[in-house]
Amino acid sequence: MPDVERVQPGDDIHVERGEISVNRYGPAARVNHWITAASLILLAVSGLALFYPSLFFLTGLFGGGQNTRALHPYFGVVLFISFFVFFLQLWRANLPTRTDVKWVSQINDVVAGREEKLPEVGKYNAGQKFIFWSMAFFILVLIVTGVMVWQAYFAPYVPIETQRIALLVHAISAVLIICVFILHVYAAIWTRGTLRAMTRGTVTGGWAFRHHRKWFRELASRRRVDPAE
Amino acid sequence: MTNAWTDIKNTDLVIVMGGNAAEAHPCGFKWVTEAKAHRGAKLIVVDPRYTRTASVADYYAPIRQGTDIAFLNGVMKYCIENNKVQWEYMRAFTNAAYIVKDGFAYKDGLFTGYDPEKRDYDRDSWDYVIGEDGFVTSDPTLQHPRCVWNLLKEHLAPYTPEMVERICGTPKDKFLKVAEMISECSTPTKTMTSMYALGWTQHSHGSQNIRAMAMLQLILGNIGVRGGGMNALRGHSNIQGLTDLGLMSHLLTGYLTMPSEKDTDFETYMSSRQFKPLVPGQTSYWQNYRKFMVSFQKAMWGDKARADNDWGFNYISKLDVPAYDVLRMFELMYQGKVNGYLCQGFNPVLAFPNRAKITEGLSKLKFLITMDPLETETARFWENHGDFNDVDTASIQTEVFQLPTTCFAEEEGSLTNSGRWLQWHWAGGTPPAEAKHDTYIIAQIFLRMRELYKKEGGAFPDPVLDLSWDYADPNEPTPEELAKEINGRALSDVMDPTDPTKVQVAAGKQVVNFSQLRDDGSTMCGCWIYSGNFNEQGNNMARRDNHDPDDTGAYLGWTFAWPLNRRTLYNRASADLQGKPWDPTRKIIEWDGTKWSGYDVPDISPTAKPGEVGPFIMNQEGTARLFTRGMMRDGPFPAHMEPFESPVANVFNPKMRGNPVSRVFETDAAQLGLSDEFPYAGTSYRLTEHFHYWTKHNRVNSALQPEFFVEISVELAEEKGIENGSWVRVWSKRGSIKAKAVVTKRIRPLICDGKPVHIVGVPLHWGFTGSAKKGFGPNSLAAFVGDANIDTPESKAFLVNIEPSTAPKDKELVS
Amino acid sequence: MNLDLSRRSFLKLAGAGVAATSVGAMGFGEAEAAEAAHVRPFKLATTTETRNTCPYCSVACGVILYSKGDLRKGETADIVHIEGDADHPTNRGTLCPKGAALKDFVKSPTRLQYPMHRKPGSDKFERISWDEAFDRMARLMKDDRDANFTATNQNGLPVNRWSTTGMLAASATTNETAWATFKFAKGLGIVGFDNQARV
Amino acid sequence: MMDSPKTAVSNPPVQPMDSNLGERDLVRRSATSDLPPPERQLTAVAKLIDVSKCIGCKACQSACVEWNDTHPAIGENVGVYTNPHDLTEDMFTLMRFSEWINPETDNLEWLIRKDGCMHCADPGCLKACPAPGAIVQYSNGIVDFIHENCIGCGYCVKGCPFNIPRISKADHRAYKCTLCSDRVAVGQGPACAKACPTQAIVFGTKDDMKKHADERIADLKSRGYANAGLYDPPGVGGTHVMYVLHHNDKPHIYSDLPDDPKISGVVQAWKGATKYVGLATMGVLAVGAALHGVFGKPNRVTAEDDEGAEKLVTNKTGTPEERV
Repeated sequence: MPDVERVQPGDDIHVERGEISVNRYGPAARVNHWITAASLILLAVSGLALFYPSLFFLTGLFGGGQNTRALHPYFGVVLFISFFVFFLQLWRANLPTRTDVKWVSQINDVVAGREEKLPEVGKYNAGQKFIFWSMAFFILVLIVTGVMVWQAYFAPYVPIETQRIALLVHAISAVLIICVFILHVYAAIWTRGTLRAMTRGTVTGGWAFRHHRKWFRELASRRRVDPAE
Repeated sequence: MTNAWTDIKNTDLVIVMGGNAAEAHPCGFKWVTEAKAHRGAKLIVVDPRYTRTASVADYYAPIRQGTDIAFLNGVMKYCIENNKVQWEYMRAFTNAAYIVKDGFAYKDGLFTGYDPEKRDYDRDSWDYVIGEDGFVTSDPTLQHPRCVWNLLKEHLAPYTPEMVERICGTPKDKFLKVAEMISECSTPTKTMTSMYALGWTQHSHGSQNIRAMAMLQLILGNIGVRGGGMNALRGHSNIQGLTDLGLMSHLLTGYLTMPSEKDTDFETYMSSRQFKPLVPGQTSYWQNYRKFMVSFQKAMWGDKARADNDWGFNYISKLDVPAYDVLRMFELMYQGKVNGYLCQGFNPVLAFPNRAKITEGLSKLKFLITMDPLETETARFWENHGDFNDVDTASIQTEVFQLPTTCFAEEEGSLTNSGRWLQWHWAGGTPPAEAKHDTYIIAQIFLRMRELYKKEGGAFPDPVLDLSWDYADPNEPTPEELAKEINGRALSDVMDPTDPTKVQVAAGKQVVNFSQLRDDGSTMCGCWIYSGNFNEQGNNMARRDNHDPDDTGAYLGWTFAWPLNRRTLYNRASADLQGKPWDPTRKIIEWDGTKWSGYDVPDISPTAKPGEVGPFIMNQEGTARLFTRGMMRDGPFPAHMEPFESPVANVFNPKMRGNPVSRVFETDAAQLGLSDEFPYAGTSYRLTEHFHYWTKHNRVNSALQPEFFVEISVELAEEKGIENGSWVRVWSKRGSIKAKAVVTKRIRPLICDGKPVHIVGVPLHWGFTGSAKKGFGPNSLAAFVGDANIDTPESKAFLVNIEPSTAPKDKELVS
Repeated sequence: MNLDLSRRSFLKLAGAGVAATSVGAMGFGEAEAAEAAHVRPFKLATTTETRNTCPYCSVACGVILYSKGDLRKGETADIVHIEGDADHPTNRGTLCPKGAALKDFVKSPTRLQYPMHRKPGSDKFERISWDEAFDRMARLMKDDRDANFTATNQNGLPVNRWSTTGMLAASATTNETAWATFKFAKGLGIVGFDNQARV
Repeated sequence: MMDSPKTAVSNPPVQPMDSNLGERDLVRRSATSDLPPPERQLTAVAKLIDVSKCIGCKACQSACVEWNDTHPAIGENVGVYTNPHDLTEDMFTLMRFSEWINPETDNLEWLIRKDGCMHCADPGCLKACPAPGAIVQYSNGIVDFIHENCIGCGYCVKGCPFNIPRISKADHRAYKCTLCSDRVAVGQGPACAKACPTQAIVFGTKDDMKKHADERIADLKSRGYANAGLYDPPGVGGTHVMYVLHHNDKPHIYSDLPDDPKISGVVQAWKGATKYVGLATMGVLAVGAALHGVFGKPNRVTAEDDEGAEKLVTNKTGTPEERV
């Protein structure tokens, strides 16, 4: 098993007029993230519209039921590809570490925001890693089951009983991925100063020091190295 | 049909043999379903294939094609030996008691008088002993060794269940089960109906197949009764009508016959047709032949048919051969002796056997005229379609006219169904583009030819110039005009025979029916048996009263049935010698002491006393014939004959091939295959999804049965390594076709004379025009030989070989 | 299915919630307006009925032609549907797979439209006018009859046979057409004259 | 107002007539929770298919195509009589042929079954359908597709226990037998029942059809079919298309007619539990997060954190100025 990637290319510390800012995500990563996010939201909305009759009116967003039915699977393909690219950039940084276990064991301190009590974490804490891996897992399940019931192209070649199971799994996975999504979004909002990581791409030194001190130290220590080298 | 479709509901047992009613006549078959559901009737199917009729049968027995006579003779033997005979009926209503001349005999599969050179019998000995009084001698006790009954028993002796199994391949137990079920119908209160079609006619011994069943029905007392009869399920909507109207080379209208060269003058012609009774007091209705004939001649040539010219007798062709049937015509064509041909709604390229010969014949014509609502392979016989019609177009010098006609929906008139109902229909649609009615086309060709004869003269123009064509618009006679002409009218006042001072029919009035026809030229009638169809009461064919008192199925108020609106032929036979119905619950007519009356028009003079006049009034005997005298060329009794192409030899005479008196042309004799080279028994048939070669032009039916195929047993498929749904090649001595293979459990090999016989089924609905996939027909394989009496081609039995193959190539794909 | 009901009310709440927050206010209401339940308009309304007989087999089932336009009123009539005649004693409204598809025979793409003529050796049909066709056919037939007619046999007996031109009559034509055809063929002395009954 | 027709043996009207099937006759409507009860109860109708009378002539297919103006493709022969080879959006009914050797008699029986929509009392297609009003059930028992509302998702195909609906590649809508709702609506029976030559297909009120079936079954038993019976599967609440089978003890021999059809448990779970458990889960989580957001204080970066960061960056290195 490869080592966890503690620092990723592009991570760096800048100090301007005493203000410390830390590069967390490059432009490519951010675009990638938002495409993924957008398609996930579109999928959630169109999916819910086709799953809950009381939400069927949401198909209006896509120009009616026929369009929603037609678009949903394409959104899925976009999500899958976009996330796949994202995945390749981040997966090594999201490999589990020993500290993750301790971190999880103190989950109530996490929820309470008593971060000083927690072990120092690297670029990603266990919670973020959980989001990352569950997203990866559900997106995979959803794309596979989704293709099986994609009426226009594939469904006619899949046994009906298989399709029935696929639909059930697809529905359950969809519900769960939406839960993960809610967690992700809420965590990002609750942990102030996080959003700018995906907007500007940088975080404050304080934020890095508070939430990802191990990662921050790593970057700081790198600054000792002579640039000539 | 002796009975009507709607009468079948009155039966107790339906035997479908030599036909496939459920597939070929589904809506008529409804009445079988009715009989089953409401009378508890049973259905027996005897067929080489387990057909869709068999799928709803109570009992199915397989049989090798072409061996029906052996089977039926076996059943007759079984009935006689087990005393399952309607004795009273058989004694009184058949010629069983008549004494037959000495000298008549049957030996080695042949009757006395056979001449192998002429391929014909000297039939002199095939007759009754006639007394000095001119009447037949008989022995009502049936003791006389030479009486028909005893000769029949003798003739049937060899047809044991074992012999039937040996010839037909029908397992003994299955045969006995069928025989037993049939024999139950010998009681006066149980009847069987026979439903047959081309499975019996398309054999070199087709007429005898049908005779055999007719005889069985007579022995069981099932002719003339409700739910009984001999029911020929005619193929086309008006094939009955065209036969009744004599559109055949040996016929005139109403079964009057064409003169032969022996009929040197009118009186000679009459003498051989105006039959005198052979039994005292008998009717012998043909005594009226002259009235019908003269009235017919008046219809043809009007004033030009006069007493002094024998009513234009010499205008009628005199035949030098029994008939210029289609096989003879195409043989002549093939020999280059025919120059012109008209095909009106007919597709010989797919309908006649030995397609290669048919195409070659057509290629030798100067001109071909086709009239049809649809494309036909015949109109395009010169067009190359790769394997589907591999002809050298450029070398074919035939000039072709393809004339578009209207179809049923765009024209008015009557069609005669199998039950002899003449039903009028009305036009509901506008014809496409330049399509014209056949009557218009015929009139135009005729009028223009007549003009040319007026102008130029020519070969014997008289019958052409004198032909009566006095229609309001000669360019297009209307259906009413023609129908009235068929019915007939008085040309001058017709006097009442009982009171010569009274006018029975005033000049110009329609006759009420053929009973008013005269032989003095005072009446005209196109077709005597149809007379009554359109009289002064109006168009009786257009009547639509569908009431049916006591649910007999007669429907006397519905349209018009010939003769005289009679629904069940020979219905006099439904009552016993006292005139009481054999089965009171199934009364048709009854003698009330002074006259006959009941649910149907009596098939006898209404005042003819029961004991005195026999029910079969068209016969000189007044009885039905178990022994036909010399009237059938191939024997007075039905005897087993193999098809010309058979996988096994005739057990009665291994040297005998096919029907010994069938006509075989030299070139065709050379094209008959043997079982060593062609081991499998091929047969042809229709599928319920299609009608002949029409419905392949129709996308719906083409979707229901899209592509040509042949059916073989699982056993044969394994033997030949043929996959279900794969391509096979089937070939006979005359042609080769390619088809998809349908491997089925519905066809099983039969054990005949100790060896297995494999059957190859070839349906007949595909060609190279239309919406369905291009394909072939069984006529590419069938032999150019016909029935001994009527020359119907033997399309139901021929020899083939089969092998796995590849898809046929169409023209586009060729080269 | 109480479960269903409770679930439904639950969903309504949730639905309403989401609607309020997301697009409910954005005027997507019409997305909900579904087509009311209805059946296909009855297609035989205002058609013309004509009683006819199925031209296929000899059961001769009664059929009713339904057309737009009425021939009896001198209009052009376009057949839109054909169905069994329930008043008919034999078929009682039923039809077989052929009869039930009669409309597609009437409307077949391979229905013939115009007289066509194929010259000797040619590989195609060409349009020809009726008039031209009739004159040409009459000429060909008369010439053949005059050239090959057998007026008498060797004994001088008038036999009146024209055997070098034959005719097949259609056993799907009416009796009336058949009678006209009979007069035509037998009048000309055509002996090679048969119909489907022969085969 | 006209009630349901009692027979298919009648000639259609040509004068304009009001349809008696509409919104107010609905008892079920797909993806609709608040369907008002029907204004009136039409007599339940049914089509009875007597397999023992059926001659497999396909008149029903022909009549169906002609009445519904569909255009089934002209295929090819693959060694069977069943044509087209399966139901399609253009072929709502299909004769399925199976050659079965009866083990008791060793006789061949050619079992021919007219396949098509069974018009279940508890329709799986309707249950699965996510589009409001795309599938409806009228009070006479007819289950009909309202194509304008169909979104082409194909859920009805998964919901159907008989594998009947087909989705058109052309317009992405679901098609199946309508029981000729347009004919029934003006007092006519279905085209197939009218055409059926042997009247193996009959149509009328469901009660009459059951009575008729009893007669047929008695006749079949008298002919030795001890297990003859009526196929009106309770698993789907009964159907408005029923069969008389000579071997009702083993429906599967008739080209895989389900022995005991019911809406698949998987579909039930998908359309049942999953829906509300799923909504609950998402709801709880969302609410939980909201509450946490409201009552728990947000996780803010403190001054200490900034200093800590400062130290880390400066102490170990020279002054920021030098760096730049």
